Amino acid sequence: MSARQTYRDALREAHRSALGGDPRVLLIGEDVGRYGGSYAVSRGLLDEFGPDRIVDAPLSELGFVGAGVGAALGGLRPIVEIMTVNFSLLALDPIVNTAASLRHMSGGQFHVPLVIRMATGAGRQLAAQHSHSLEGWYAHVPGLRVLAPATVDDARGMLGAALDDPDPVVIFEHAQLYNVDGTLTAPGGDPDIAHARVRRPGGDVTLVTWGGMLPRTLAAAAELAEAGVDAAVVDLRVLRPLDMATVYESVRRTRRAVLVDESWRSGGFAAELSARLMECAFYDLDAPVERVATAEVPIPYARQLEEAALPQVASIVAAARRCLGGSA
Amino acid sequence: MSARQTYRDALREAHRSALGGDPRVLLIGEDVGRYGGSYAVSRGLLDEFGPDRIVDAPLSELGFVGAGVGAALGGLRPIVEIMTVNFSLLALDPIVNTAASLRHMSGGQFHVPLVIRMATGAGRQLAAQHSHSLEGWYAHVPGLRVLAPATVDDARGMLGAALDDPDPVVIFEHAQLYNVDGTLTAPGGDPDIAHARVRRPGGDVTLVTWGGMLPRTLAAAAELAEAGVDAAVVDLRVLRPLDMATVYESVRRTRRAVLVDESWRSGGFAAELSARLMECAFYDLDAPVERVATAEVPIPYARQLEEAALPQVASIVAAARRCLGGSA
Amino acid sequence: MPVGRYPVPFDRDVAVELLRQMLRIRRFEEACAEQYGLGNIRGFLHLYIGQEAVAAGVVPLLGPEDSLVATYREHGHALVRGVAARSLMAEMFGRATGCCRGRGGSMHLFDAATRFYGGNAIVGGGLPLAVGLALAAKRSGRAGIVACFFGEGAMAEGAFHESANLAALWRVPALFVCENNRYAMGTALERSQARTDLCGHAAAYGLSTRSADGMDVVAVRETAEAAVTEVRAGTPCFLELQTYRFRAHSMFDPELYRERAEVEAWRARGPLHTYTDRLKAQGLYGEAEFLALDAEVAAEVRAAVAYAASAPTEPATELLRDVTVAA
Amino acid sequence: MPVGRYPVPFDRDVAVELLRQMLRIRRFEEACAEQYGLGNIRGFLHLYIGQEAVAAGVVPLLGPEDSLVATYREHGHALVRGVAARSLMAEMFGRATGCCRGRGGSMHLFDAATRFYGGNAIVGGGLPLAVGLALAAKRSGRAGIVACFFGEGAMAEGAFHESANLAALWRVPALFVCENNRYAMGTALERSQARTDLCGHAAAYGLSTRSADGMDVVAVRETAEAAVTEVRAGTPCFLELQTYRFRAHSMFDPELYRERAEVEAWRARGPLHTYTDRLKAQGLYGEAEFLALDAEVAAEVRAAVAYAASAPTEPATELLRDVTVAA
Ligand SMILES: Cc1ncc(C[n+]2csc(CCOP(=O)(O)OP(=O)(O)O)c2C)c(N)n1
Ligand SMILES: Cc1ncc(C[n+]2csc(CCOP(=O)(O)OP(=O)(O)O)c2C)c(N)n1
Ligand SMILES: [Mg+2]
Ligand SMILES: [Mg+2]
Repeated sequence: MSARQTYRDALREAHRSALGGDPRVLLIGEDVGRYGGSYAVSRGLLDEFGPDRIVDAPLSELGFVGAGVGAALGGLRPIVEIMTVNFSLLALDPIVNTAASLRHMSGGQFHVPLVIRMATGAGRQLAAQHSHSLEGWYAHVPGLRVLAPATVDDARGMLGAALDDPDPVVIFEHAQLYNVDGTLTAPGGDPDIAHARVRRPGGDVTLVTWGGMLPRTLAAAAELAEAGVDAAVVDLRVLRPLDMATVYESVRRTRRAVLVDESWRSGGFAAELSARLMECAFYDLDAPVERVATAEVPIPYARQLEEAALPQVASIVAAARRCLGGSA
Repeated sequence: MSARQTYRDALREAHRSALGGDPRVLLIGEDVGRYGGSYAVSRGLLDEFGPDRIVDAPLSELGFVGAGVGAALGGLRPIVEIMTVNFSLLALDPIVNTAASLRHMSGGQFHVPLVIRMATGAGRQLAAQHSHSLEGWYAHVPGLRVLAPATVDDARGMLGAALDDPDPVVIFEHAQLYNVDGTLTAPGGDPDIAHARVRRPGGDVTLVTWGGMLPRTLAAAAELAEAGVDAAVVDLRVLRPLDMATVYESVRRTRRAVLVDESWRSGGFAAELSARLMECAFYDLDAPVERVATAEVPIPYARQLEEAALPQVASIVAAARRCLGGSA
Repeated sequence: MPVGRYPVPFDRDVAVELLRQMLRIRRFEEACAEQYGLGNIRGFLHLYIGQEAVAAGVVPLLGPEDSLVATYREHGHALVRGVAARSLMAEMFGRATGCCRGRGGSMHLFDAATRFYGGNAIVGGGLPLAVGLALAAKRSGRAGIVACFFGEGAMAEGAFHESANLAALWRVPALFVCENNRYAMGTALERSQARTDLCGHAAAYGLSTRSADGMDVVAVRETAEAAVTEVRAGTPCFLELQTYRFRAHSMFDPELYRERAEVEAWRARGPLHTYTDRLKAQGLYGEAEFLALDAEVAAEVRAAVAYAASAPTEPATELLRDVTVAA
Repeated sequence: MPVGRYPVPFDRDVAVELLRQMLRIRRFEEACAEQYGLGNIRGFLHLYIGQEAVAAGVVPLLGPEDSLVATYREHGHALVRGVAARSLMAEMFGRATGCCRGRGGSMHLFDAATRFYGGNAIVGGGLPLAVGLALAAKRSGRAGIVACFFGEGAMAEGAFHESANLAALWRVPALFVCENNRYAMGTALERSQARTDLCGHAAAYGLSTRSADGMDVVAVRETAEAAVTEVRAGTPCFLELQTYRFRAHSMFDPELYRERAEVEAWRARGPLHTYTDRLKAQGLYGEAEFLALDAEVAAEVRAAVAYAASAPTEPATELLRDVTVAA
């Protein structure tokens, strides 16, 4: 268990455990079966579990996500894979208007134990229609739990916990993480789906991020360390319900914070974090909270343009320095 | 022109001018023709302009919104009415992935002069699936302009200006405003689609809002005035691109701000406003910026529950008082 | 108008039960309209009056292991399914003893005990849900099937297309019941579908299809019986029932889009009085019996209204209840 | 394999032009694959190799007033439509002189001059767009029609259903060209559609339908000609062309879902060599001529690559250009 493995392999193991452990679990999605998953997460699972458990769906995002909601209501424990967040725009209605609302609308009679997974994010030169980061939209919706595993531990541990949740859970897997490897700290990974984690303690400034931005935020912290700045890194892990306690605790100590968000700046999820810090940490702050976010442009294809659009190690470091007021 | 008229009538007049003034303009939507518009905005227009200009569409939100994008590309000036924001979840793909992205993806070769109108908001006991306030989602998307007319002047003036914009514009009409009446200050209403407006000057605290929350925010300001608190009210009018200059100007003066937002608190558009104030007015603020937003619950049907969920005059007044630190 | 082409082929109990259910819906909805006028029911209210033969003819064919999915025009389906009238009325009054504790209202009625999965205010929203429920039923090995009701207007939605294909592809026990009342709000079928042959659309997916006169509860029941049998044997089916709503789309509809004469012509074919006349003509049921039945139904509805009117409201402190399990 | 069921019925110029266009696509895409391997093209790259007869057979039937909408597998359509090879290649290299100034890349090629409306990386995304373009063409009184290309996989999307219905209902001059290459990524048609008769689906909306062997450029052109004539007369049409992609779905596809033997069988029917053989057999075209043509095409592609490789990149300071008119 101390062997290194990729995020993708950890996800596949998580699926294998879930499918093996509960006959009600099934995976539904485009090309999850014969193709092996567009990001190869489910490769081999069709052979192992058969077509009743690993269900290839037609190109009908609205239909099979809605069917996933119904299947969950009917007693199954479906994992629905939407190939990428970009296509989830076609399936927002069943997610928001049914899955998230049903428990409340029905006065608590029904609940939807559905897990929806999707790849998210930019950085691979896939251009405007294939590079969205919309987890903030999902995190806006009461009734959903929203997870963003950024580590091998989380890739391994969160799926099972999500399946145990009686309510709908949306899991964002950053497409740039699938090939990243790491070491599991426990055989089943980290099954906590309620709390943020301090990935690096630090006393000078708190960097807050999640998902695909974690590696470069840690890189920025390392670079700052070389310059003598001791940056804490908080990985939110859970975007809804938000664990602000962990964030506050660090920010109260550092009195400065930088939020790193891959979505477009205006109305991105970092805005919520900033507003919360405004509300609860205003008097603890020595400087305004900084956001490092994506430029307000449909993501362009060309490499240098895409890089310029997205948060980079350099822009995180620069924001931290601004926040420290030249004191670093 | 000094006669009072309803927001609905002002909208209808705006359509009539637009249709009369430019043969490329057409209105497409569910029940905009024979039914007369689900909120009666287009009543009478079918008789006046005929079925080639007032086009009843089947229940196919994705299809007719996408067709509106194509029609705009092809040289028409379509106004597409989505009956309510709730159903716009079915049409987000053509709006985000095509309309908003096309100018950039095509390197500036194409542009989409499309206007999309929709009713938004809660407050009429329509429950979870018919009460969304999602304008913040749209305001997140580069390439779109997002308008929220709250007055008769804006209802009358914004549509024509939106049609003159070579890029896609989304107009949110709050369903609770259709019956509200007011007096036009100019025959064509207010055609400015770039700026916020101070609806009420004031020196003690700035209340910022837009759309359906404007009337109750003004009511809160009036109530505060009775208690000796001089509250300014800024009506954003335009959510993207955001005119923060007008907001800053007031907030720098009042040093305190309350943001009133009908959407769910976490990740609502008020979060963006708070984050911007954090970034640019931090040192001018005497107290943390307050948000008054909707409770994190699918909107319930029962009147007392719906009222408890939404921002009310009393909750706005209370927030202003908190912000003033008991000094009022 | 003819009162039915052939004798009612059911035994008397069934024959009377059909009448009773139609009458329950009619009287319940008349009360809803009245209570709406009084301001006790609010929001949107979509009446089913005119379409009673559909719910009365189809729903009793479902057993307790079966599930039901409907739309915002679902009072009738809920009533026939066995959700208590008082629980429905209390919900529409927004009371704590309503079936959804006042959270849902007219468009979002739910009842776990009878597997009544709503209630859905999104046109077409119930269709994929029904496919999923049917998939779960199939996988569980339970005998259950899923009946999904929707209007002809919903067939233009992509949701219909995707759901019909999935149901056929996965061969799930789903019965798609299209209540073709000719209008989607003010849009007549011929202005929303290039081809108005609805069974033709459904057949393109490989669904087994049937069509019947939705104003004739006998035809509805017989046709639905055949369809239900087929669904129980594993074939997803599509059933078109041609019907008409006598009232406006909702309480805000000025009905500019149809002629009074058209409405009158359909009213003449009203499912309730034509069926009553037929039973009487056949000697299956007398006027006195009818009056007794009507009185019984009226009493049920009156009791429901009284119950709702005196039911407690949920305190606002309970607002955040039932958002997620924890909250 | 037979090299065509009957003599090529076109005059020599047309006959050779078809070959030339297929060859241009093939060589251009081979160069794309090579450049991808070298890291000069990045992101997703979907090759059209095997399907050349479709673009070569259909696109030249469109005039300058007509419009074209395609998918992420659109290099061939763009090339045949007349977008310069060097402008396309520069785009894929992400250069400032690419047709979209490097913003679009392989999946989002656009060209205003030739009314080439993309390039769309959302499956089914082009369908409603095409309906709207066709509506605009009809309203303007211009003669133009709109051809929309998409894969058989897209037919499961609600977007297909809604667009087909709207096109038929509004009677807009749209030609829906379904390139049925049997797979959507790894999903075979019979696993995505309960009924695989695609023309049957389209006919359910009232579209006029035709099907042809998409490996035979002669059949494609003749069938498309009839369809285009009908569309020009005002009837929206659906055209199914049965074809096959010889390469993987994209550069990341391990092709676990199909047998090598299947691919080989289809390769034997490759549109380029069977058509070349047929021209030769008919004495319409000789080997020397073919070699000269191939050399000419190769030179065009080489020039395009050279152009792209030396083209300037857009400075990052231009990032925010072309988001809205003002920016
Ligand atoms: C997706 C969506 N679009 C639009 C509406 C508004 N709307 C409510 S009912 C209705 C008409 C539906 O007609 P039909 O499906 O025939 O059912 P009927 O009302 O006739 O029972 C419309 C347009 C909606 N609720 N959902
Ligand atoms: C809405 C949407 N869902 C999924 C995808 C991922 N995807 C890209 S191409 C493709 C297969 C499409 O197959 P088909 O329509 O047959 O076209 P082909 O690739 O065979 O040309 C899929 C699933 C997408 N781009 N858009
Ligand atoms: Mg109807
Ligand atoms: Mg294909």
